[in-house]
Amino acid sequence: MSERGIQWFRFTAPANFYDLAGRLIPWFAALTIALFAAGLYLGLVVAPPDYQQGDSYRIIYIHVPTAWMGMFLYVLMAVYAAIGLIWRIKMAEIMAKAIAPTGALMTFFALWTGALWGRPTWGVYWVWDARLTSMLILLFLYLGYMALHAAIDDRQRASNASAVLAMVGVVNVPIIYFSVQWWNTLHQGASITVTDAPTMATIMFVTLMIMVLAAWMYSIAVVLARARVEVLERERNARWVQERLEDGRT
Amino acid sequence: MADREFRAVDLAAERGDRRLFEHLDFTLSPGQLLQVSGRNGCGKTSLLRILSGLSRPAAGQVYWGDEPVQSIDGGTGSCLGYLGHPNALKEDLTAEENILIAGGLAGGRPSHEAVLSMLASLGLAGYEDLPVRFLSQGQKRRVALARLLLQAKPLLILDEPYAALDVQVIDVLRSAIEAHLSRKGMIVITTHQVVDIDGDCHNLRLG
Amino acid sequence: MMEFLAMGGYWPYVWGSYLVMAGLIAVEMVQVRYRRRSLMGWIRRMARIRAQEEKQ
Amino acid sequence: MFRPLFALLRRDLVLALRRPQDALTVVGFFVVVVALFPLGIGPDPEFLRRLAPGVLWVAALLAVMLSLERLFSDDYRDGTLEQMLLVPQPLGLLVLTKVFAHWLITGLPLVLISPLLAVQLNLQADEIVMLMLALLLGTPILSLIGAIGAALTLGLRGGGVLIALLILPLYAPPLILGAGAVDAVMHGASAQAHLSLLGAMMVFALFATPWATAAAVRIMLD
Repeated sequence: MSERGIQWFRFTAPANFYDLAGRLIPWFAALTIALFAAGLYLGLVVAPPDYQQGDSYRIIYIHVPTAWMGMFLYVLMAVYAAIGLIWRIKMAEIMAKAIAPTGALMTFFALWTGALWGRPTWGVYWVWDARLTSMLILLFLYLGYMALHAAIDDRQRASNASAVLAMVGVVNVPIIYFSVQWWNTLHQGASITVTDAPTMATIMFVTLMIMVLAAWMYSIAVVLARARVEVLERERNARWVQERLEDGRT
Repeated sequence: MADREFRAVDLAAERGDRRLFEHLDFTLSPGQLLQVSGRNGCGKTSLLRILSGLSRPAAGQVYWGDEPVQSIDGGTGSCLGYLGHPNALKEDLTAEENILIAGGLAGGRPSHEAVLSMLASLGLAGYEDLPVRFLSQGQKRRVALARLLLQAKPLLILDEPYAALDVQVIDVLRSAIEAHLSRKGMIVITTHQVVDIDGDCHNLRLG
Repeated sequence: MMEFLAMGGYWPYVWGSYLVMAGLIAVEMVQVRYRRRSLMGWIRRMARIRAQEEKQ
Repeated sequence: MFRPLFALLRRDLVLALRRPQDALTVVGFFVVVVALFPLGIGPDPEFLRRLAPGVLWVAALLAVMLSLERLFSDDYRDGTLEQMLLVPQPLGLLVLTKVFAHWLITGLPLVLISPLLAVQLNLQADEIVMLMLALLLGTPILSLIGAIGAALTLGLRGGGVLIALLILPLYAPPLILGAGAVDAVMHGASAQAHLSLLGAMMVFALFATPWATAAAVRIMLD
């Protein structure tokens, strides 16, 4: 089993990744906590209420970052999946698999907060607005990816097959988004236009950016942690795992 | 028939976490037969699928002459015929239809007479226009073999071709194999039974 | 304080968003940690069994 | 070059003709689903007419999706799919041929039976023509995209349900455009834009999806 290590590049070698990620995760975790603390304080306490929406607008501080994260992570997942499929780099496969649950969670947050923001703003929890609808479909794409990965027993085949699905999905996301948007403008009967916040004060903008960074840091930390577990599971019989167990360097 | 060697260099295969075999090398020249043996689950079928280009090896390379098999013009199917565990027959079509369609797909449709005489030589005279679902397991296997032999590929890769065949038919198949070898064809075969074949035979033991 | 919690009357929506997010993030972290812990446990056990077999 | 493809097309059509119940089941499903809708939402003709484009499209989409499981699974089980990988032709073209055969067997009958159901739902003549046109352009897209899902779920337990989860989200654009085309005619607008976009989407799917499907087939047979 241990000969397998020879095929890997230095950079992608699982042992190196395992150690490096182990060192990086605490830093990202610390940054996450610091940024979330700052963002929440600014967003919930310091920033003034919106003159139209009152305090309900404070939801956008998590709605917008998680929505961006959900979309971006899908693209990132597809890129890693493609790298893993084409160049057969196992670390890329692991990263793609590790990203999916966090991406799905972020997309779910975007939908949940969107619904809770919609109620006071438009009077209904759910509107079939272009953005919410595409986010919903994005969530389904994430769920399909994870379900396919889980349904195939052979690990290599699971990675390859779900990589094809991720790539098909990433080509489709813009098509879906534009067709949903087009559909939405056609059915503008009971007119609802969605805009984040018409004019954004500086403090609001700064807070939003801090929260976006916080979402980034959190995603990186948790994806690395999950990838680390995945590496450990795949390499459980390799010598480097045993060595680290004996040294207590886990 | 064949003018090139068929080579495997440093092949390895794995299933899940398990290495089935590694560092496997062999060269097969025209007119030679390679019999792969080993207990169940040692990777015989995996090896044959890798050789025929259906699976990718975990390491190593298979060559047809000097060309890696995956870069052969028209795919591996243009130089080799493969018979796996399933017979690849459509139950609703007759034996002849099955053979003709497979030939048409492969680009060389055999004539009606050629099909009849091939089926007859495998002891299936008169069965050609029955839907395959009426045939017994052994008869289906023979139809599959007839299809393969009619495509006249230089290299034949046979996974348990004797499965479900009776003793008399084994003799018929053996002479077909010997004829293929004498025409400078090549064969890779796995079997449970030992069948002695006249010709340049080699053995490969896995596991 | 009460005023802060009331969020101008929008408390169900604002806190509903923030608390659900906090809760699910906690679930995600616990889940990753749990998977790691159980995996470690049985890699250790495998190593112990193997060491014993080698001794014999 | 096209001989082998023609042989494959003929084989699939002959097989379908020898077992016509498979294709008829799909049409039957379509008819029954559409017939159940009025029972759920009431018999008001005007209301039914307004819902008709969406109902017919969703029902057609579900019918195509149900039929997809069979697209490769029979060939997978009896080993002919494996042999197809060895055919000296690009696998993408073989896949495209199989999808075309599948569309002739399941998609086309849906298009042909749709006017009957449209009349039941009180659509007018020009709307029915548009419905058929949109289905004619749209059902191939459904088959082409669905083939990817069918290939990715080859040999998996519960493959049928998984196909639905993988493929239905990708069906959103053709659904929007197809139902939208009929809607536009209903409101006296031009459906030109819908049809052009649907056509563009079909051309794109025609060129792009067979390769993804071929890659998926190779992976699942590896």
